[in-house]
Amino acid sequence: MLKVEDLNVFYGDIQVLHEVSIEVREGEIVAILGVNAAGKTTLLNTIAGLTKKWNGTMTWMGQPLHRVPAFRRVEMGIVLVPEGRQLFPFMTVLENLELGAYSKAARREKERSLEFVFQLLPKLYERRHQLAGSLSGGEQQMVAIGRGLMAKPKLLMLDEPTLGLAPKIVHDVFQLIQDIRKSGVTILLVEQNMHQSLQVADRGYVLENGRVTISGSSEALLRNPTIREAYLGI
Amino acid sequence: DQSTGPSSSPEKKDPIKIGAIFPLSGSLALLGTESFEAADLARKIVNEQGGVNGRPVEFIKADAPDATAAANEANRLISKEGVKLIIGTYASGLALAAAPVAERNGVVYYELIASSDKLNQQGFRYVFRVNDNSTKLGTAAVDFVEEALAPRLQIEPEKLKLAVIFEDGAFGTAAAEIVKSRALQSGINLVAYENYKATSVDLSSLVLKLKEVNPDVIIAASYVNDAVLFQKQAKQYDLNPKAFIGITAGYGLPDLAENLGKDANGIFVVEAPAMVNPEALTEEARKLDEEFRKRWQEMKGRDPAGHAYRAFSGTYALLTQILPNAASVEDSEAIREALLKADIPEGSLPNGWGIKFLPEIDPNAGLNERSFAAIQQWQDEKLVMVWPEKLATAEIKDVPLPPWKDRNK
Amino acid sequence: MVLLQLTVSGILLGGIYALIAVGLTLIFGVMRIVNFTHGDLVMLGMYLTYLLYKGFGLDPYISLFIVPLALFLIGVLIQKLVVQRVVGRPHEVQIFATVGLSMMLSNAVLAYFKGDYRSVQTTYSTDTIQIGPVFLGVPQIVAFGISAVITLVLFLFLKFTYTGKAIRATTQNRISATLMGIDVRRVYTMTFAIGSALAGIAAVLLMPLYPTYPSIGEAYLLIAFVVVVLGGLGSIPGALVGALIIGVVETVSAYYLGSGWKQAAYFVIFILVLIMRPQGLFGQRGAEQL
Amino acid sequence: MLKKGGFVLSAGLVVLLMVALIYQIKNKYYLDILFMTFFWASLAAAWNISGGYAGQFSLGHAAYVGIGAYSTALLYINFHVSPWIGMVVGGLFSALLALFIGVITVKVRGPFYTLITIAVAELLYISAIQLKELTHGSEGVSLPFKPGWVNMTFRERETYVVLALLFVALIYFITKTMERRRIGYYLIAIRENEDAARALGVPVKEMKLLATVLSAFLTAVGGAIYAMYIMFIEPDSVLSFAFSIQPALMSIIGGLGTSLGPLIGSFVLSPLDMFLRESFSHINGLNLLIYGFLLVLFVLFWPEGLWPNAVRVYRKWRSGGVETKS
Amino acid sequence: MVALKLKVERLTKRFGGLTAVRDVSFEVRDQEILGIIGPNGAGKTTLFHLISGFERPDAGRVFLEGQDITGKSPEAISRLGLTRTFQLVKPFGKMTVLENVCVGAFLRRSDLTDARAVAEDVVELVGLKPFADQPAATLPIGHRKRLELARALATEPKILLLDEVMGGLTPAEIGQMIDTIRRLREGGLTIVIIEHHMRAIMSLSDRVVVMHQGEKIAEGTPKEIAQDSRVIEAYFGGELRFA
Ligand SMILES: Nc1ncnc2c1ncn2[C@@H]1O[C@H](COP(=O)(O)OP(=O)(O)OP(=O)(O)O)[C@@H](O)[C@H]1O
Ligand SMILES: Nc1ncnc2c1ncn2[C@@H]1O[C@H](COP(=O)(O)OP(=O)(O)OP(=O)(O)O)[C@@H](O)[C@H]1O
Ligand SMILES: CC(C)C[C@H](N)C(=O)O
Ligand SMILES: [Mg+2]
Ligand SMILES: [Mg+2]
Repeated sequence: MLKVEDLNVFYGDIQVLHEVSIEVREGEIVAILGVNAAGKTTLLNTIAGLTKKWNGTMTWMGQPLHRVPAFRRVEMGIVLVPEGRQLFPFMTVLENLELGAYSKAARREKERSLEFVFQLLPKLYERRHQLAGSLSGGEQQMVAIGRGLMAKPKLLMLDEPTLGLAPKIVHDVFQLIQDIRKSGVTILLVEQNMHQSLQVADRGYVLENGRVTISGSSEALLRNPTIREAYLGI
Repeated sequence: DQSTGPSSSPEKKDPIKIGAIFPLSGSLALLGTESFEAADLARKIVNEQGGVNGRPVEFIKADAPDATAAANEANRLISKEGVKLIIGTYASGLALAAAPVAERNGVVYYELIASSDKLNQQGFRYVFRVNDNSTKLGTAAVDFVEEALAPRLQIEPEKLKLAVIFEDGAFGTAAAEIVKSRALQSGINLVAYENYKATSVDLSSLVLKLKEVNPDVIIAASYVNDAVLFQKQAKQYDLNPKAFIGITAGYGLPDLAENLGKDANGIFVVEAPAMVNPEALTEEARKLDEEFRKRWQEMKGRDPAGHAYRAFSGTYALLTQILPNAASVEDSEAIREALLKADIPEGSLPNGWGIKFLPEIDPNAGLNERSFAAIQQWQDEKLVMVWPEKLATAEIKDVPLPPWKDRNK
Repeated sequence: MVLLQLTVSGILLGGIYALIAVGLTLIFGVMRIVNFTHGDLVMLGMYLTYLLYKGFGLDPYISLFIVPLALFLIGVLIQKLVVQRVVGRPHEVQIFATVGLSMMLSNAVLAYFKGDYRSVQTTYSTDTIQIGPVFLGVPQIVAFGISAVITLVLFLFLKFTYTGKAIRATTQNRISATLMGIDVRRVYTMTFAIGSALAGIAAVLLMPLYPTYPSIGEAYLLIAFVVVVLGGLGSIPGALVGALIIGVVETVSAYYLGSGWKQAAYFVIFILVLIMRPQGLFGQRGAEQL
Repeated sequence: MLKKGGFVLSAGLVVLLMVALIYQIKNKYYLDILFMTFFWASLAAAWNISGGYAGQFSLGHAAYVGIGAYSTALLYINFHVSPWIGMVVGGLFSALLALFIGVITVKVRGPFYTLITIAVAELLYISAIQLKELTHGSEGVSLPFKPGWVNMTFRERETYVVLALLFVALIYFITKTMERRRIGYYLIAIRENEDAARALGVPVKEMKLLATVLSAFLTAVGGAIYAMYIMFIEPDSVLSFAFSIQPALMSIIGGLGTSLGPLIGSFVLSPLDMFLRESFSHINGLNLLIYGFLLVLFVLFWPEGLWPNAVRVYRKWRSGGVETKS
Repeated sequence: MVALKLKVERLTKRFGGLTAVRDVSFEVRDQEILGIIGPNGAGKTTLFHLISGFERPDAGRVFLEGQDITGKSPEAISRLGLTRTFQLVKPFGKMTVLENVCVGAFLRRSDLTDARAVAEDVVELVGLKPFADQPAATLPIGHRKRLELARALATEPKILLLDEVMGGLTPAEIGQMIDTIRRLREGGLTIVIIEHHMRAIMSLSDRVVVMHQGEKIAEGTPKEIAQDSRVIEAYFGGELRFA
C-alpha cells in the first residue's frame, strides 16, 4: 500500500533521516519506535507531504508521491494526526471535526462519521460547542484523533496519540486503534508507549538517529534484547 | 568653497548650471511637476534665443517630496554639482528647509512660487522671492471683498459675514491667517474660521457648520482634492454663499473645472495674474506671453494657470534680465548683486509683474515688491482675469452666486 | 437637528469606510496578513474606473462589473508574487513587504499619471434626496446599500460554507489545514483576491464622490485599519459596525471640535477600545493574539 | 573583564579612525550623506532596542523624534535654552510619553501594539498642527544660524557628522552591553514567549517599559540632532510616518534584534535612497518605485536581515560548505 | 510549620459555566514529592495556573512557606521560589537551548558567566547537552519537555511544579527522568508533579492527590490511592493498569 525507499530528509542543511525504507501493507498496524529526536515525526510528516527537502522514493498504491502536494494526499486517503494536536483553537469542537471531513469523499459521509466519532469519544459530544483552544490537553488530543477519523482515511498515521492522556483513555485509544483497523483502515503508529503499541501492532520499525536499525514482527521486537533493554527498560 | 565643476576660466559654451528643486513625487507632485515644467519652458526659450551671454542654461533637477529631502537635495546641488543658484520649490515647507541650506553655503536661493511670508523674514542675505507671498494673496482677497463684492452684494463690509476655511498645511494656514487679520482690520464679520486636512475624504461636517452660520462670502485656501470635494459636498448639502473665493493652489488650476465641470463657474480665485489683458503689458512682455501660451498649449493642451505663470515669468526674468547683468554667473555674490540691482517696471513680465527686491535692511528682505496677486473667475469652465480692472479681460459675473438649483441654467 | 443630519451623514460615510474595511478584514482580520497595500488597491480601482470612464464613457456603476474583476486578478498576482512568500512570517516582515509594494504601486501610478487629480462626473454625483430636514447623498446611499449587502453575504459565506470554514481554519493553523486536505495556497490566493475585489467595489463606489490621485491610498488605509480593529479582527459584522461608528464619530467631532481635530477623536476612541477590549467590539476574545 | 575592556578599546579605536576619515572628506555632499546615514542609523539602533529586542514593534517613533526636535527647537528659540539641555528635556518628555504608552498597552500585543503606536504618533502630529501657539503649526519652526558650541550649531559640517557618529557609537555600545547582560536575555525571552518568561521570574512589564523608555529617550535625542542640523522642523517632516517607518525598516533589512543590524540597514538604505533620488527622479516617482521594489526583494529574499545572513554564510563557508549535525 | 512548603486552601476557578477547579485544598511538605493525577480535563493544569499566578482564583488562597501569594504575579511568585513548567511547551524559539536556560538562571545570577555556568549544569542534567547550541524551535517534542524542566530548574527554585514533563519519553527515558527527579528532591527541592504515567507517579510520589471534574476526590500514599475504588473508577476505567 505505502512503500518508502531510501528516504533522506533534510532541514536546511541538516540531514535528519538517512536511507529510511519502510513498507505498510493494507490492513496492517505498523509501529514506528524510537527515542526522542530519532526522526519519527519527520518520517510521518514526510509521508504526509509536509517536509520540503527530501529524496528517495515514496509510492502509494503503486503511484509515486513525488509531485503530490500534501493536501492532495489527504484525498488519496493518507491522513496524519499530527504531534501536539494542532487544532483550530478558535473554532468549536464540532467545527474542528467538520473540517476533518473537508475532502470531497469525506464530506459526503460527514454525518455518519460524526456519529461514529461521538460514539467512540463521548466526551467530545459533551464539549462539542466549546472552543477547541480552551479544552484540556487530553481533550484536545481526542479532538485531534476524531478529526483524523472524519477524513475517512485509508492510511491513518498517528503521531503519539496517547501523549498526555489519562491511563483510562490511553487504554481506550489503543482499543480504538484496533477498532479502526477492523473498520478497514490501515494504521501507521508512532508511540513512546512501546509496550502497548507493540501489543496492538503487527510489525514495527525502530528508528535510531534517523536510520532504521531494527525491524520485524511485533513478537520479534518484543523479544529483541536490545529493545528490551534500551526502550522497554526491562 | 571650490568644488568639482569646471573652475577657473569657463568656456563660452559651457552651460550655466542652476539647481531646480521641486516636489516631483509624493503628495505635492502634481503642482510641483507643472511648476518645474513652466520654469523649464522659460529655460528652453532662453536657450533657443542664444542663452545667457551666449552660454546655454542647464537645470539640475532635484526631487524633494519632503522637507528633509529638500535640505538634502540643496546640499547635493551646492556641494556636489557646484551650483551657485537654486530655484524652486513651489511649496512653503520645502522652501523653508532648502533656503537656510543655501544661505549657510552662500548660494543664492530664488523662490518662484512658495508663499509663506516667513521665507523673507529670517534675515537671510541670499534668499529671494520673485512671487507673491501670503500677505499679498490674503490682502488681495479681502480687498476684493471690500471693493468689488460688497458693493455688488449691496452689503456694508461691517455687516458682511465672512467664513474662512483652509487646509491645515503651511500654505493654507499662512494665507488664512492674513485673511483673518485683514478682515478684522476692515471690521468684516468673521463668522467661521475652520481648518481641515487636505487629504480629507469627507468634509460634510464643515459644510454643515458653514450652513449653520450662513456666510455671505467664503474664502478658501485649498489644494485640488479638497477643493473638489468641498464643492461637491456643498452642492449636496445645498450650501449657498453669495460669493466664493479660492486662494490660488487648488482653485486656480484647470483641474478644478476638469473635476467639477460647470459647477466651478462663478468661483473667484485669488491668484498670481495669468492671461492678463495684453494692454497691461509692455510690448516685449506681450510677445513673450503669446509665445508662452502657445507653447504651453502645445505641451499640455490647456492654458497656463497662475502658478505656471509665476514659474515661467520668474525664471524668464532671471535668465534674461538679471543673470546677464551679473559680473560672473559662477559667483553667488555677483548674482546677488545683480538681483539687488534689478529694477524692472511692472508690466514687463508676461503676467504683469515687475521686479524690485527689498533690500537687506527691510524686514522682508529679498521679497519682490513688484509682484502682486489678482482675481480671476471661473467662467464657462475657464479662468479669466476680472480684477483689478487694469488686468481684466472679462467682467465679473454671477454676483451674487445663484443657489445651486438655479446654477448652470 | 444638526445632530440628526450629522449622524445620518456619518452613517452614510461609514458605509463607504465599511466597504474598504470589509476587504481588509478579510485579508488582515481573517487571514492575518498585515496588508499595507490595501489603500493602494482602492487607488488602483479608482484609476481603473476613471480610465473606463474616460476611454469608453463607462458609467462607474457599469464598471462595478469590471473593476472588481480586474482587482481580483491584480490580487491574485500580488498574492502569488509577494504575499505568498511572507505568509506565516512575522508581522514585521509582512508589514514591510507590503509597505514596499505600496510604494511601488503608488509611484508607478504617479510615474504614469503625473499626480493629476482625476474624477468622473456623473449626473448623479451630487444628487441628494431630502427627507424632512435631512439631506442624503444618492451615491452615498448606493454605497451604503451595497456595503450592507456585501457584509451580510460575506458573513454568511465565512460562517457557513465549507470554503469559509477553510479560510478560517487556515488562519488558525496552516499545517493542520493542509492535513485536512485544504489547498492552503489556493485559500490564501482566493482570500487575498476577494479582499482585493472588495477594494475594487469600494473604489468604484467612491469614484462618483471623490477625486483620485496616486497617494490617496494612505488616506483610506489608516481608517480601514482603525475600523477593522475596532470592530474586532476578522469579524465581518464588526467591520460594518466599526465603520459606522467611525463615520459618525468623524462627522460629529468634525462639527463640534473642528475638522482639524476629527481624526484625533477617532484615534482616541481606537486606542481606548484596544486597551479596554483588545479583541475589539465583536472579536473573539484571545483570537487577536494569533 | 579583560574581554569587555578590549571591546571598549577596539570600539573606541574604530570611532577615532572614522573621525579621522571624516576630516579627510572634502566634498560636503558626501558629508551630508554621511550625516544622514549616521542619523538614520542612530534612530534605527534606538528603535531596535524596543522594536527588535523587546519585540515591541512600534511604528510610531516619529512621536519621539518630534518631541525631541520640537522641545529642543522651542526651548532654544523661545527661552534661549541651549540645545544640549533642550535635547535632554526632549528626551525626558519622550520617555514620559513612552512610559504612558507602555503602561496603557501592557496587555496589547502584536499588530495591535503597532497600530496603537501609529495612532499615538498621528495624535501628536495633529496636535502639532493644531496647537499653533505652541508649535507654530504647519509653518514649522526655523532655527537661527548662530554658530557656537553652546548653540550646537556649527559652521563646518564635519562637526555634525562627528556628533552623529558619536551618538550612533553610544547607542551601539548600550545595545552591545545589554546583549551580554540579563536585560538582553530577558528582552528576547519576552519577545519569544511572554508567559514562559513570566514563569521564569522575568518582570515582563518592567522590562518592556525599560526598553521602550530607553528607546524613546534616545530617539528624541536623535530628533534634536536632526533639528539642529536641518535648522527647520515642521510636523510634516519630524512627525511624519516616514520617521516612524524608516528606522524600523532599516532594522529589519539589517537584522532585527542584533546590535549591528540597524547600522548596516542604514548604511545600505540611506545612501541608496539618496542615490536613487539623484539618479532617477527625471521620471516622477521612479526613484521611489525602485526603492520600493528593492525593499520587497530584500524582505523576500533575506527576511532575517542582512547581518544574520552574512553571519550564516560566513559560518557555512568556514565550516567547509555543509553544516554538520552535532 | 517550617516544614510546610505549600498550602492550597479551597481554591475555586470557574470558566463561564464550567467550574474547572472546585474547592481544592492540600498541603505539600518540605522535600516532598506530591503527585497529582486525574482524567483529562480534571482541572490539574488549571490548578497549576492558579498556584503559579497565571490565573486568579475565584475563591481560595495559596500560601508559599506560610506567605500568602494569592493574586501575586507569576514573576513575583517565581522570584519567591516557586517555578512551574507548561504542559503545552513554550520554548523561546529563536534562542538556543543554552540561552533558553540562561533566562531562567538569570533569576538568581546577575552575571552572564555565572548564569551560563548554572545553565550548562542544568542542560547536562536533563540530557540536552548535545543540543545546547541548537535553536529551541527545532527541538522535537520530547526535548522541548526537557527544556521546560531545565529552564525551571535554572531558576533554582525551592518548589517546582512539573506539568507532564514525561510525555513523549520512551520507557527507558522515563526511567532516567525518574532518577533525575529523585536526585533533585534529594538536593532539597520540593516537587509537585502532574503525570499520567502511572509507573512514574507511583514510584516517585510520597503522596498523591486525585482530581476529578475539578474536585479533589482522594489523597493518600500511592498504595492507598491505588486501592481507592472511586479513583479506580474515575481514572483507570474500572481496572487497574500499570503501563
Ligand atoms: N524544523 C526543524 N528544523 C531543524 N531541525 C529540525 C526541525 N524539526 C525537527 N528537527 C530535528 O530533526 C530531528 C528529528 O526530529 P523529529 O521531530 O522527527 O523526532 P521524533 O523522533 O519525532 O522525536 P519525539 O519523540 O521527541 O517527537 C531532531 O534532531 C530535531 O531537532
Ligand atoms: N480558558 C478556559 N476557558 C474555558 N474552559 C477552560 C479554560 N481553561 C481550561 N478550561 C476547561 O477546564 C477544564 C480543566 O482543564 P485543565 O487544563 O485544568 O485539565 P487537566 O486536568 O490539566 O487535563 P489534562 O490531563 O488533559 O491536561 C477542562 O474541561 C477545560 O476544557
Ligand atoms: C500654490 C502656491 C501658490 C502655494 C504653495 N502651495 C505653498 O506652499 O506656498
Ligand atoms: Mg515526534
Ligand atoms: Mg493539563
